[in-house]
Amino acid sequence: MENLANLLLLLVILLNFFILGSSRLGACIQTAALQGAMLACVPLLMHPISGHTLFLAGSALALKGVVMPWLLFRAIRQVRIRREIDPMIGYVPTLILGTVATAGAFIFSDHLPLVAAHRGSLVIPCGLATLGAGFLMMITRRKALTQALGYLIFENGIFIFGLLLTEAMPLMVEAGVLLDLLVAVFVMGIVVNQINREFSSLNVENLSLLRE
Amino acid sequence: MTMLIRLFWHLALLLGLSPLLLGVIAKTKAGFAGRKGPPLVQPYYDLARLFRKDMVISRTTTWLFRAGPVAGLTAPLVASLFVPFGAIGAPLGFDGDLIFVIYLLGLSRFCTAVAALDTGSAFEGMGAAREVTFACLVEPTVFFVLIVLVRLTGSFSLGGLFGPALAAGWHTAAPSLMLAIFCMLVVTLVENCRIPFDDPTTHLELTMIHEVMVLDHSGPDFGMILYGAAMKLLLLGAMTVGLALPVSLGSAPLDAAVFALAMLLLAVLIGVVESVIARLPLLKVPQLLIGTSLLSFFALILLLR
Amino acid sequence: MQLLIVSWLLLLTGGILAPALGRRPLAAALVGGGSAALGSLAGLAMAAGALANGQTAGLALATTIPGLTLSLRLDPLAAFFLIPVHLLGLLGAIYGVGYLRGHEGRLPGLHWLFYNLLVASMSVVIAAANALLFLFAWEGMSLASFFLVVTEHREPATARAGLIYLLATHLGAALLLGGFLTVGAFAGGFDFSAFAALSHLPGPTASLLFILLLLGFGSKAGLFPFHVWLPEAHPAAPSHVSALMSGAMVKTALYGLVRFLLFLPSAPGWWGGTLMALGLAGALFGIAMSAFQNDVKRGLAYSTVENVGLILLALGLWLFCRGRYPQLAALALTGALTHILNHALFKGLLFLGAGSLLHGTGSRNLNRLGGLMRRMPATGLCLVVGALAVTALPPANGLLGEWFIYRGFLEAGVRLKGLAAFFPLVIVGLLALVGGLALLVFSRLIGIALGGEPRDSRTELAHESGALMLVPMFVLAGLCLAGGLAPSLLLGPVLRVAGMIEPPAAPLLAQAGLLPLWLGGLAQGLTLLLALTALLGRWRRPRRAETPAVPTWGCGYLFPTRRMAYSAEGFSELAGVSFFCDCLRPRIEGGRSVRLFPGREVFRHQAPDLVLEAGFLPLFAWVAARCNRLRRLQSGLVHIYVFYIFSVIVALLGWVAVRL
Amino acid sequence: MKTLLVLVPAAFALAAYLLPSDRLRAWLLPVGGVAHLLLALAAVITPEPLPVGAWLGLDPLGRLVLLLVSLLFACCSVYGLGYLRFRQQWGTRAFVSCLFLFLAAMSLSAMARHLGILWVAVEATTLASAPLIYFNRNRLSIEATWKYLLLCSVGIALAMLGILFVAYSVLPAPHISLQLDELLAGAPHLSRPWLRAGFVFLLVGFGTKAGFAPLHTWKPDAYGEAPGMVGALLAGGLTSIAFLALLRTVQIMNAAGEAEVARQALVVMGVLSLFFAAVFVIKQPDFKRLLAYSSVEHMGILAIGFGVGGLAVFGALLHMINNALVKGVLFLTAGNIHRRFDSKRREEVAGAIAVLPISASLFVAGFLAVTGSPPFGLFVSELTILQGVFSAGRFPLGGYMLLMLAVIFIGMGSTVLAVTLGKPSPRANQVNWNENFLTLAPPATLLLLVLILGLYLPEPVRTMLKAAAGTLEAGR
Repeated sequence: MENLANLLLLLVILLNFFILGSSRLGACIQTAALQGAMLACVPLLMHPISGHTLFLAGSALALKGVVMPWLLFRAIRQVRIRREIDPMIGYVPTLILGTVATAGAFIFSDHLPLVAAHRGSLVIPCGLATLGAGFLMMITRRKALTQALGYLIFENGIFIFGLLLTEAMPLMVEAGVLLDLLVAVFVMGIVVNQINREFSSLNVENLSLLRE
Repeated sequence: MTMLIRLFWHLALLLGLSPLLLGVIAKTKAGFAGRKGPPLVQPYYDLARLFRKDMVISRTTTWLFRAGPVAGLTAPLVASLFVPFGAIGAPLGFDGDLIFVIYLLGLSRFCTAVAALDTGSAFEGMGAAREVTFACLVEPTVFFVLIVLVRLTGSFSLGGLFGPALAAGWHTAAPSLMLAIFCMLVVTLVENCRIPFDDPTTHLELTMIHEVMVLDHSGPDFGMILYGAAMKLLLLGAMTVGLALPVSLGSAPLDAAVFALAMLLLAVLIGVVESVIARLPLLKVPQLLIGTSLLSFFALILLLR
Repeated sequence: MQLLIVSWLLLLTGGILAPALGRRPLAAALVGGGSAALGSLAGLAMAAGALANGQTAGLALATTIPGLTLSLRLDPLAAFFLIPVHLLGLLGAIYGVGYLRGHEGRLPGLHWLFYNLLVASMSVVIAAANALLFLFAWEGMSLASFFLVVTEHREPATARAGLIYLLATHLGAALLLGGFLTVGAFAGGFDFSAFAALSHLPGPTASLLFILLLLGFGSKAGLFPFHVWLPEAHPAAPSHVSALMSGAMVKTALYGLVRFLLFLPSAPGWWGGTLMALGLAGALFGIAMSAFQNDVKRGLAYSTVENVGLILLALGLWLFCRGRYPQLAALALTGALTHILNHALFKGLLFLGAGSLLHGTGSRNLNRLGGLMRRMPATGLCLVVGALAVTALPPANGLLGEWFIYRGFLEAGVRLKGLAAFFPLVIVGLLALVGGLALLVFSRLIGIALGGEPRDSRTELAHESGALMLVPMFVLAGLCLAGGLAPSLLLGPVLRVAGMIEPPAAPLLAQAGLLPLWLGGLAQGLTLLLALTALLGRWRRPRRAETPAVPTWGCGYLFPTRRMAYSAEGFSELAGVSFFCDCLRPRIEGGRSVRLFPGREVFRHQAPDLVLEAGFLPLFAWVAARCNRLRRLQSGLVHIYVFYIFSVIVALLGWVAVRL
Repeated sequence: MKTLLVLVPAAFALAAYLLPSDRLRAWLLPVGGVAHLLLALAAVITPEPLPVGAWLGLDPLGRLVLLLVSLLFACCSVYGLGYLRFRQQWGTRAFVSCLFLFLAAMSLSAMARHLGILWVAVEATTLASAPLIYFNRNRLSIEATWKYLLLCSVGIALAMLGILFVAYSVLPAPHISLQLDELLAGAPHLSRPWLRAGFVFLLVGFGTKAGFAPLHTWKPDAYGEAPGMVGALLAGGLTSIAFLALLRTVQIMNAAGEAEVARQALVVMGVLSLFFAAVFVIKQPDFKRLLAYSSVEHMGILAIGFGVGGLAVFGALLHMINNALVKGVLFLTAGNIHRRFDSKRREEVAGAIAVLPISASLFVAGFLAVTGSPPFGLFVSELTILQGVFSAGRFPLGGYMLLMLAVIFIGMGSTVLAVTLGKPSPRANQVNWNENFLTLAPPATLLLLVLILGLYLPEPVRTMLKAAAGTLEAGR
């Protein structure tokens, strides 16, 4: 079971790279959805089946795998854009940075004073790597939509990390967290639409009227 | 009693001698010019005439205008009571009276300047401006000279400054005292609007300083101004003389005679200066005055060294 | 003590009631001005009583605010400084009622609210015995005076003045706050009773405190480089407020300086030296700038800078001689205190007089005035007395203080050995220069404004002010003359305070007590003689009944017009070209027409403050420019902002890891 | 009772959503606000016992924050009535219901005793307030909303990570709980590295929401573009909530004996914030953004106050109240001026005091108050903080604070005076709107409160502050 989980997590990291590397928004969103779905399975592999884990897996699958991607798809369908043109820094450098971040995550997590139970698992490095990928996404992309996507991946990273500590978050709190997440992405979707209506493009450059 | 006697001698010298100095100066100048010149007592006649005349007053003026001559006469009169005439000690004097005396002269200057401005004439305003401006430069000089004496004698009253302590000072600090005398001389010339700084006898108002201020004064007022000016001359002259020869022959009449003689010599000297030196252009005057105050300053340094 | 508190309560209640009365000018003036007058009267009585019996009253209440106790203390020093505050508060209130009549704004009571607050807070500042209470009242004083300065808020000049004043006063307050907090940290409390602990501070700390306090108080007092607000704020404020600010508020800063210097350990020489240097610079700069101002009140403001300079000069000598030459210290202190009192009297008088001119002619510009001695004789008389006092001419009171200052420096010059005596003696010479310039400035003011013909058609219609405005001026003028003719009036309280601060110098002070006999007697004799001579002038009446009145002789110019009269600029031009450096000289634009048939020419003449124009404003501009570069950080690009967050995390994590 | 504090505003939000008429909906605001204020007062005056381990509850700190949030909201709701009357063009349904949700979320976070719930509530405040900023429906406001949403969400996500780290630091203990009391009880056994890392993430996360520099970047945009009353709620209420969340983590650090790290980190943030505020306040052309930077400044002062400890903590808590109240004054009056001149640029607005005498006077008074001039409360609180700093012997820090405060005073002063004094600019009659009771009474009330706090500290407030300071000083 443990190894299976690690395998999934490895895949998650690979998906990070794919997202970082691809320019087609649709593909990115699909990948993010896939990533979410995979993550949804991980708790089942890591923890004994219980109501809590089932709920976690189910809701994660529903939200990260279905609802949120759907929201974003809706957004790009209305906005009618297909690909991210000229990011801040090209795709190859982004990928290199991503690799560096991932490697850093692995090295860093080796030095973390982990509990014996978690030494072998990829959870922490994978979580950190996904976090990094999310950050990288938000920092390097120009489109509001891709930044929202970056936020999604970022959240995935935190989710991964949270897998270690499911019992820290009681069911109700967990529900609240996920609800907040949903609302957040929902509002973001709305705002993206509004931006598109106002600016007729999603480049953040246009979103820099407010400055000193 | 002695106090009263002193006062008597003092006033006698002051009131009697001061116009004569003007006469002497005029005579000297005439002599240099090869003329016979007016009699020595001419200034007395002038004063008497002026005091008898009616006066004409500009209709723009107010009491400020009348206050000018009054202060111009009174202030030097009171001030002179603090200045020893040669060995004849000053009738009045207190610790720190030199400050009072200088500000008293300032009072007369203030009043005459304001009176001049009160006429509203551009020329008299100009004269007032020049008067007060040059005074700014003269006052430091006077103070530096007095400071030299203060430092030398350790006294703070004019009576003490020109007293015997000064005689002793001549042995120790002759050079700075020399400079001080020169500076006092210059001050005397400036304050009494003499060539090379000012020319009372010119007829071009633009070039005058003091005379142009009093253009509109007439009759008794003008008389007061002239008399006050004469007293001022005597006052500053007395300081110069006191600085030059701080000696006493013991008996009052003798001292008085010596002092009178010295004053007359000073008057002649002024006459000579007026005859041999040309009048300075107006804008050169401040430079010369600044130079003088620097000299007096230098005298101070010489003393402190 | 109770009387003082009563006066504060009067001031506060009246101040709060006045605006509550709404748009009823008369009622507001009655309540506001009346309460201000009554309150000040009570305070004045309190101060006089405390000075007379010379003992110290005290009071202390705890508050809920940490460090702050409502502790008051009224020793001779405080009582002495209370006198100008409440005297000018009283007279200013009476004057203000007349001055503001017809010019009330939308809410007439508002002015009185701030006026009363100003008087009350000044009084609290002086009576406070707790540093935080002092600061609290200090800030209240600054704010109240700020609102009074911006009374005519529609003029752009006023807005500028208000800003400059606010900045100056607030920066000063910040420095003071720093100083007080340091004091509190060392003394372990903010009550003056706890400050005895300061007497053995380590040298560097004491010096730091001295600098903080000097700058903090100096910025309010008009210490030389920080005087820039005075010439801006005084013209902007209503005249009775200018009188109060210049006569009393500036003095509270001097009070604070003296009060806190007494807490600090015995001063190293350079403290006094700095004070003297700055004071001298202020005196020279102030009077020189004053000579170039065409705005009457601006000129008076610069003259305040000069007089504060003189006071600080004397205080510097006192500080320098403390403990070394007790007698010198006593002389210098006496000079400073006397001049403080004198300045309050004559500067108050002059500002009220200038206000009366402004009220009568509608202009502060000397070149529009003229011939006002005929049209406003009472105001003119008061102004002349004030001018005599400020130029320290007998028989007015100004000479007394300056006499002590001169005397102190002369004495120092004699006492000190060798070249050390050089500085005091040079200062005496420079004091003489200052005196000469002061004479120039004020003969200019009197002669141009009061003498001659009106230079402007509106000035011809000038009217004399009403009794409400004249009475306070006459009171002040009377006090100025009384101070000159009977100096013991002034010297009595001064010597008591000086004796309190400098006990070792008691004998010399007793001897200095003889001085009034001389100066007073001389002044009396002089006035008598002046009167006599004046009569002598009248005595020989001209035979014809009245002396013929003719036009001034124009030296041959047949039709002299008022345009030909000597102008204010002309009067000080010679001084400017002959011995001021170019930077001080006024800027002159245009007016040089050379063509045969000259067209219209615009002539502009202004004397901006060098320190402000070439010092502070460029400095602020420089800082602003530097800051502008950093504004790019707020680039408006959201992904850059995310990057900030990221880098902060990395930095903090690194820091934590290092500390681990 | 506790639950009512959350449910009542939620119910009002629902009502506002269902209510058809805009006019009636506007009236919901004051009713709800006052009702909540009464509830909050009741909860503060008669404190319920706080059972150990409860997920919701009011400790002294929570009481303080709840009270000031509720007070501010009540004033803003009255103002909102007058405001919405003027702004009818867009429906007010979303606005009003979001306002109430915002209030509910803030009350919840003031009462949360469980880090998870705290996180949920704080995130909820972000989501509820985002639509409020977009009320004016234009390019600038949408941009501001987007930045606010993204940056705060990222920040909050980081806070979540921090919470997880803290939770991890409990391991290998068998039972992990994020309930505050239990955490504090077990604090001495937490694993230091995880705790510290967690604190860093929490500091950055909640710090982004509170607006420490350089995490403050969303602030000027959001405050500048939001309607005045929303600005007031964000600057006065939300920042206090964020600070409350931050103080919870500080509590844990104290209990764990890591107080030193927390304090130093706070001081560093404070110093940075003061610097940035000073830099951006100078020559600031937009008087609402100016207020935003002033808010950054005050976050910095608070951070330094809590970081220095001792007397400064008491001062900082007092300062939190004062800051919230005076921000209300400033934003509400600035809103009035903005509305009348239809501009918030310094070069376009002048002579406001002649056009809107009362608003402009209140604005100036608020400026003086916010820059710490007596007789207003901020003078007292800043003085107390500075006393703490100096008596702790940290003279350089104190001097730095004084310098920055002076610079900020100059910067703000030049803009505020330029806006209020002088001859009214031609735009003065741009909009036919005049100040009325509803838009003047709330800021006047708030200013009065600040004034009272400056002159005299009522005993109950004092005791409340003491108790709150006690909870923070515990474990030091």
